[in-house]
Amino acid sequence: MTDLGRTPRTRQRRSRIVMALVVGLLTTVLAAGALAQMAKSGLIGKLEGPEVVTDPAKFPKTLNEAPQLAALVKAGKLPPVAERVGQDPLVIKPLREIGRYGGTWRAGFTGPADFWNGFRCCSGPDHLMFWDYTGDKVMPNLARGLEMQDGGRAWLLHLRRGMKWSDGKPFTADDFVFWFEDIYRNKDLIPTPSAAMAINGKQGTIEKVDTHTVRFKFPEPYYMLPDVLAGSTDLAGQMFGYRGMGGFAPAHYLKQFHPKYAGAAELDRKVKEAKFDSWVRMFLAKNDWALNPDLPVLSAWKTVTPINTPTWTLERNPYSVFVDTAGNQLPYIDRVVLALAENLEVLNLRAVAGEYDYASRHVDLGKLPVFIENQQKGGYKVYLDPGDYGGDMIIKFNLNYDADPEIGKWFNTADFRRALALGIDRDQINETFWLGTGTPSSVVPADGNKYNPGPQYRKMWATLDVKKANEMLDKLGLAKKDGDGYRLRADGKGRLRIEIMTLGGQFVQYTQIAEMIREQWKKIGIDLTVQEVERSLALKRTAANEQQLGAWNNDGSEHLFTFPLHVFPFELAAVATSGPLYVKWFHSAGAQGKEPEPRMKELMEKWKKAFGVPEKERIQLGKDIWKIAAEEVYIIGVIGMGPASMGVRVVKNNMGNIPSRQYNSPDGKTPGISRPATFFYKN
Amino acid sequence: MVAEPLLSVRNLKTYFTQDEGTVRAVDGVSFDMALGATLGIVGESGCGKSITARSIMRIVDRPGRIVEGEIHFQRPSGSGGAGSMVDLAKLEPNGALMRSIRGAEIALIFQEPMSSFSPVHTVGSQIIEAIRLHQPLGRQAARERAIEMLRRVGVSSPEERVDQLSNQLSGGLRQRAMIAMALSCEPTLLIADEPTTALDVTTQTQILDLMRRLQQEDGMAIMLITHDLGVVAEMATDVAVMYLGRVVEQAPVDAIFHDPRHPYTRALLRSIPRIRSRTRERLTPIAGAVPHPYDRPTGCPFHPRCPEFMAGRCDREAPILRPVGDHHAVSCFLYE
Amino acid sequence: MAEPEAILERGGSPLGGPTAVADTREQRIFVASQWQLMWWRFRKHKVAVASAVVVASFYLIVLGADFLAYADPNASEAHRSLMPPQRVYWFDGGRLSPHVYGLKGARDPQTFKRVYVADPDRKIPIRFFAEGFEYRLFGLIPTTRHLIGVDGGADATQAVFLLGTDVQGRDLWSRLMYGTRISLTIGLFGVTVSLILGVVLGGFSGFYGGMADTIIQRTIEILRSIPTIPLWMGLAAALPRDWSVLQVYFAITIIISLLGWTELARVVRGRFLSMREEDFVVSARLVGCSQMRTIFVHMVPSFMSHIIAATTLALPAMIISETALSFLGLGLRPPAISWGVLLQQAQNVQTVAISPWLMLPAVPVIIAVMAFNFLGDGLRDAADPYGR
Amino acid sequence: MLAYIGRRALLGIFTVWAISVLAFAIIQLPPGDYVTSYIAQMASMGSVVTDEEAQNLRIQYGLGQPIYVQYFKWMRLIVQGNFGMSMEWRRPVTEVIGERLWLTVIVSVAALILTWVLALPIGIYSAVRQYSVGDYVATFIGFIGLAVPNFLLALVLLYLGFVLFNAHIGGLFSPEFQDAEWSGARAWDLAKHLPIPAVILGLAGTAQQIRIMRANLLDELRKPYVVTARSKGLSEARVILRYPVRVALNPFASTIGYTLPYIVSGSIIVSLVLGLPTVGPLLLKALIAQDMFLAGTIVLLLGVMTVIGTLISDIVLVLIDPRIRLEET
Repeated sequence: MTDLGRTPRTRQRRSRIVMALVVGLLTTVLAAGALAQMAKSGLIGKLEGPEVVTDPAKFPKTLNEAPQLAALVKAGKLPPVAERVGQDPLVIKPLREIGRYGGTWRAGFTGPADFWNGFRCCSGPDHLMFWDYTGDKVMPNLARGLEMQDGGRAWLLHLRRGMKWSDGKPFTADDFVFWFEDIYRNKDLIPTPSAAMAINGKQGTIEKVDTHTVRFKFPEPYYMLPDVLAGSTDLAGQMFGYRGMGGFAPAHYLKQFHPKYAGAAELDRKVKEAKFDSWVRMFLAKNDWALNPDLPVLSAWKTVTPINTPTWTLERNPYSVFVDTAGNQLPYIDRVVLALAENLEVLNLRAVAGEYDYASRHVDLGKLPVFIENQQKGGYKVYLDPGDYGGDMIIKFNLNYDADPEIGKWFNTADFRRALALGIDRDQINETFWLGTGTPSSVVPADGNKYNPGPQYRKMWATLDVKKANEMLDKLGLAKKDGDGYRLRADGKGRLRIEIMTLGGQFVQYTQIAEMIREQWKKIGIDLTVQEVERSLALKRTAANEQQLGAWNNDGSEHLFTFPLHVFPFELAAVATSGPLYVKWFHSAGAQGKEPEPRMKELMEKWKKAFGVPEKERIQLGKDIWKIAAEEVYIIGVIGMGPASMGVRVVKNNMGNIPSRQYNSPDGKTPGISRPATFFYKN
Repeated sequence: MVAEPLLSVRNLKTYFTQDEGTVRAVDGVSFDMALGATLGIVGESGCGKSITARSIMRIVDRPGRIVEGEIHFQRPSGSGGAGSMVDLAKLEPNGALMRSIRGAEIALIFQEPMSSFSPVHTVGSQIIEAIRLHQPLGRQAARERAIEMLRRVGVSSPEERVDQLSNQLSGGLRQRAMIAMALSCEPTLLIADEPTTALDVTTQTQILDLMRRLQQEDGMAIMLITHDLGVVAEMATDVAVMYLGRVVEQAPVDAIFHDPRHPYTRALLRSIPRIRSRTRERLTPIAGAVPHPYDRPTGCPFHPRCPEFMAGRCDREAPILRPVGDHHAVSCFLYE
Repeated sequence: MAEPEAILERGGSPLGGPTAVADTREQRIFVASQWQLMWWRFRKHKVAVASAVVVASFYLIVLGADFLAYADPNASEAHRSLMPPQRVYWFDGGRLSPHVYGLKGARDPQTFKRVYVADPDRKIPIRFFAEGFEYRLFGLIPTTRHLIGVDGGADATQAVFLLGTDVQGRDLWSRLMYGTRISLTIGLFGVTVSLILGVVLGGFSGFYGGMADTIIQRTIEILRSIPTIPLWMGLAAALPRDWSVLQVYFAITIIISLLGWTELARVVRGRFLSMREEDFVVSARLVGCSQMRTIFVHMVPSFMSHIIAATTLALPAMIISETALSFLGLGLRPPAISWGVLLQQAQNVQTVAISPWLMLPAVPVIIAVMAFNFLGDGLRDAADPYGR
Repeated sequence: MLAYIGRRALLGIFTVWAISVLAFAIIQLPPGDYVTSYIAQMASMGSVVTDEEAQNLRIQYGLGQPIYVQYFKWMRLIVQGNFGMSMEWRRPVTEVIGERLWLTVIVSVAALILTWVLALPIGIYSAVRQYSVGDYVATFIGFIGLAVPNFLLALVLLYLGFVLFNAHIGGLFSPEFQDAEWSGARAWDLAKHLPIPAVILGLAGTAQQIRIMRANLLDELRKPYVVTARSKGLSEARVILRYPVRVALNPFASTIGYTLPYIVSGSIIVSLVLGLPTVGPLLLKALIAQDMFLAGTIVLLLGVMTVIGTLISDIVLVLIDPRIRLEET
């Protein structure tokens, strides 16, 4: 080196020392562990949210409304707010403060398939009952109350007096009867009755008691009904109207599209006019909350330009029954505009650029650094809402796999499953794909969850222990290995090859993670093949029992009973299955399919039983179910309680009543559970 | 012969320099042309006839260029005083002066009558363009001139032809049209490069007659480049025989045909059916073939094929063109 | 004609009706110089020559991918996720001993980026022909030698990452080497297929003309009227998705070439048409050569060159297509490694914003496409001076 | 001449028909149908679709019948000017495509024009000055466009647009104009969004065009009529421009037809990345969701556009090249 070279070199050295120090610091931080890190980052706050006020004493005496509505009232185009809301408003105590009216909530969506986007943000939520912000407690919502009778065989649903549809027509028991008799029971509209309306496979009924009282009746005790009404089930309100579900429907409007009320000829004409292939298609389209602007709704906002246009716009429902504690009719925000984003990168980049006021759906955890980096520029703040479910990523063993008996045999061997679970280096995966924000975990839900069986189950069979894993596999009779160190099949048909099926383009990068696991399982001599497929094929293969391992997440499983399909084989149409034959067996009450092994059977029995017992017992059953799940490892938990799916929240600084952390769950319609109707613009 | 020639080429050398080597397409050509005379230039294909012509027109394509020599051309009295001489070799190929000479005072017609007109422009427009380029005429006037020219060259109903595309005309007509275009500006020198090669015999004679007639009318000189000695015999007053880029013999037409000196000339004559020949004598081809351009022989380029080859002489030094009679010059050691 | 080549042309002159002896000799000159001249003309095209070298070296990479790679392209390691390319220090205290500094990395709790800092005290020497993972050179000779490597091996702290790493901490350089292998062989394979299709159909339609010609031409026209991407998407989507990577690999190339042949066919046909009329072919026919002989002895010589040129020009299209398909998620899929796959994984905001080096695979794509194009042009220009 | 154009038109119609078949086939290729993918979608959102429900859906959508039957049903609809219902968008296909088609055309044409503006001069120059430095530089620039993977380029430009100019991310309209009525303001807004896509698309096509122009011109430059023109004493520039270039333009014009599909195809990818409201992303979604009428119609329309493009170029060719007029009439 020349003399010239020296000075820069010394400078380099100095800067290096500094950097070394930085690293030292960082490593200690890392040692302090993920949680400490989160705390430092301040991205995860404490769980909080608005509350429903049930004590009439605390109800506001007078009601106010948005200025533009007031103007309409003055103009005589709209009845006064008191009339519109009715005698029993749904009072919500905003998280922090009483907000101001006005503003447009800008967000993005990805097309007509993305209707959940609107359900979650803007449908009210219009459930009859709904969760409080902890996601554990069921509170009255559209219904004023739910009263158990006859040991859970009947439930009285009390509606709010004077409550109206968005077109001003009263919302009464008739809307339930219409739904039940003319929609739910119409074979064309609903070919298969819903499990939500049944207890132990026996269907219930809905009947009118009086204008404001409805009775659900079931042949056997159905203690679970409150949760079912609160959760994202077939009785979850209008959002499932597009499938003819919901529990109620605007009779006065829909009758004109129903053959029973509109004459066949007349209806036929309408169908032709609207270019539909059948009256069923048309009816369902008309009953689609996201698609039909004319459909009377009960949600805080209503669709004005439908989801199948470049911008899905919703505007305040003038008859909204929601009010804040000061008597202001909710929502505060006038309009919600969801602009079509042709692809997720564009959507995310728009969020980065601060073009959205509130975004969590489709926001990619992998881009977290980019979001943080641009907080100032974009004028937003990033929050993380880790889910309460145990698996942002889980791996399901198809226990019914029989195309290759050897493989099937191993899948049904608990220790084999456990060994594989021990072969996964979850810290690596967490660091790489969750940027350290997740928690290595078994499938059991967060410790706070009421069904959580106890802390010891978090790490059960969910730690990296290559040595033990190898021992277990050797013991099972898989000791022989080939030249490349992979274990050989017991039947001498060469290497033991296992295939995992993943889906691309999801919130979690299953394929890439699976690739990493493939590398990790080399150390325990397991040869994994990663097979990325697209949805419809995945479905075909799971239904056809062709899947070996399937990667997915178990979000929703924190509500074990209303969202069971990732806890045990419950649903045929699943992108990852634990055993299609078990599903058949379960639903046909043993008539078809394959009888599960004892413990699985036990798990299923407990689940069924829970619907018919009081909450206390149910919680115990829930704990037991999770215990079995964790011990038997039917499903490998990889990373849980992470923000990967819709847990990265980007919110403009000028938005008010934003929780620093919210309950992240499809059953809670997050952010619905934080009552977006109470969000507002500070300026 | 006039004292002062219309065109006198001196030691003209046009080379194509390429990576493969240098092709001496024209390698020291010298000859004179008198006003109104007709000089026939003969030789096998590729002996440099065409390049010579193009060199005079200064339209040699890249990478060819004139490396040496002079091309003295006497401009007609009309433009720039009587007999003002210019050395074309010194001019800028695309300079204003050269362009004002090219097409106006020296015109060119050549082989491919099929493709020498633009396929997408009417014949007329192309002639008119030429006319208006060199003469102060309006559209209409130029058009009439073009029609008149076409009539002169014997194109029937020129009024329609003028608006037709070249590929609507027969080969003969096209060549006539070419001539019309070439002569439209009354050049003093017409270079005809194999004008009839591509035509059938009858058309050939028609075209040749036409050219002769026009020459009598306009009195321009014609440089007739051809490999067809028959044509030369009919048309030319003087003849220059070229071989591998050199003039090996130049003489009045009779001298060439009755008293050829250069062995190559003799070989040439022997290789064609003699016009007006009584006795039936057999044709003898020239032994061997034209050498590859990149390995041209040392000394006299013809020596490998020469019947009178003098070892130690012809293959060492290159002979130069020296007079052997009045207006008769040969480059061969036999005549020293 | 002004072209010096014209001097060779024997047509027209009534002179020197060649003797038998002369004939064979000239024949030789003629044939020889056909290629000789092509080579001369090609040489003139300096860039083309350079491109030829580039292309050649690319295919050397294809052959020696695993030798040039120094890390297992699939070996992932969280603690070296998204490492930027390392700086190589060539000298150590004046004497040549290329080395890199060991990197310490951690995730910044504020920005959530992984931060790496070089530790000057830990020099990691780069060894040439070092030991590495085992592979078979040219698929034959088992060896563990690699062009470069370090003593440490897989250990995260003891490794060199010339081009940095991807999210999973896999070495980009090594992945690039393997990607090159696949992408360029796909190109070759694809081109061969469309070459066969193109030459056979094009030749058929050009040589025989008539009905066959019409049908083939219409087919081409229709194929070309369909925007290629949807066609790919349809066809690619039709592939059984449970096919192995290898099957997909071949299927994709075939799909690409199914659409790629039209251009070649057009060229071939054009050549045949123009050549049918050329004197030497006509005369060959008149002399009564069999059609086979006509085609192969008389047409092919000048014809081959065009095929070569056209082929070379078809290759870059193949490469681009491969990347495009992968981008649409219809081409090769991980764990296969190809330029397309690498680029597809770089196709996201965080890459552009935080780890731009992951876009490096675009560079070889660009270079290769350019090189093939220039090479092709050079060949074509050389193949026929008149640029037909 | 009319006869000629008529013939071309007929051929075009035949082509369109062939495309319609192909289009339909393409959509039928992937396993399963719309219902399958619909169920998959439901399932991944935790909703249940039973086999009976699936069957119903299939019947309602008229799936399940043999393919050719479906094809003819589709054809019959189209003949009546009704392209059917989009299953996913639950709207008439024509409405769904609506504006997008025109935006596609606009983007493509903008790109096409850009391509020519670049390709013509470069092509001419590099032909006249073959092997000169300029030739190399020019073609080099041309090829860069071809070589750079345009989806990556698009993303980078998108990001830079945000970082450097704080530009609105992607799309062809600013939010306020998203679905406003057509107006001067909206057109201007569109114009402002056009350059990036046009450049990305245009560059990709340029190399091809340069090559064509260059080759044609090299070809023509050797023709004797150029010598003729020169020997008239025309200036070099005039010789080149008036004759060989003029002739070389003809085959060039005939490439319009083939350039268009090339660009439209490219526009699909670029639109995806830039999130342009063209038919591209729509098509991709439709194909994945197996929304057959939508996908089919789009492919068909793109095909038709191409055929029209070809037809136009044929007509242009006739107009500018008298030779063809002669042969064909």
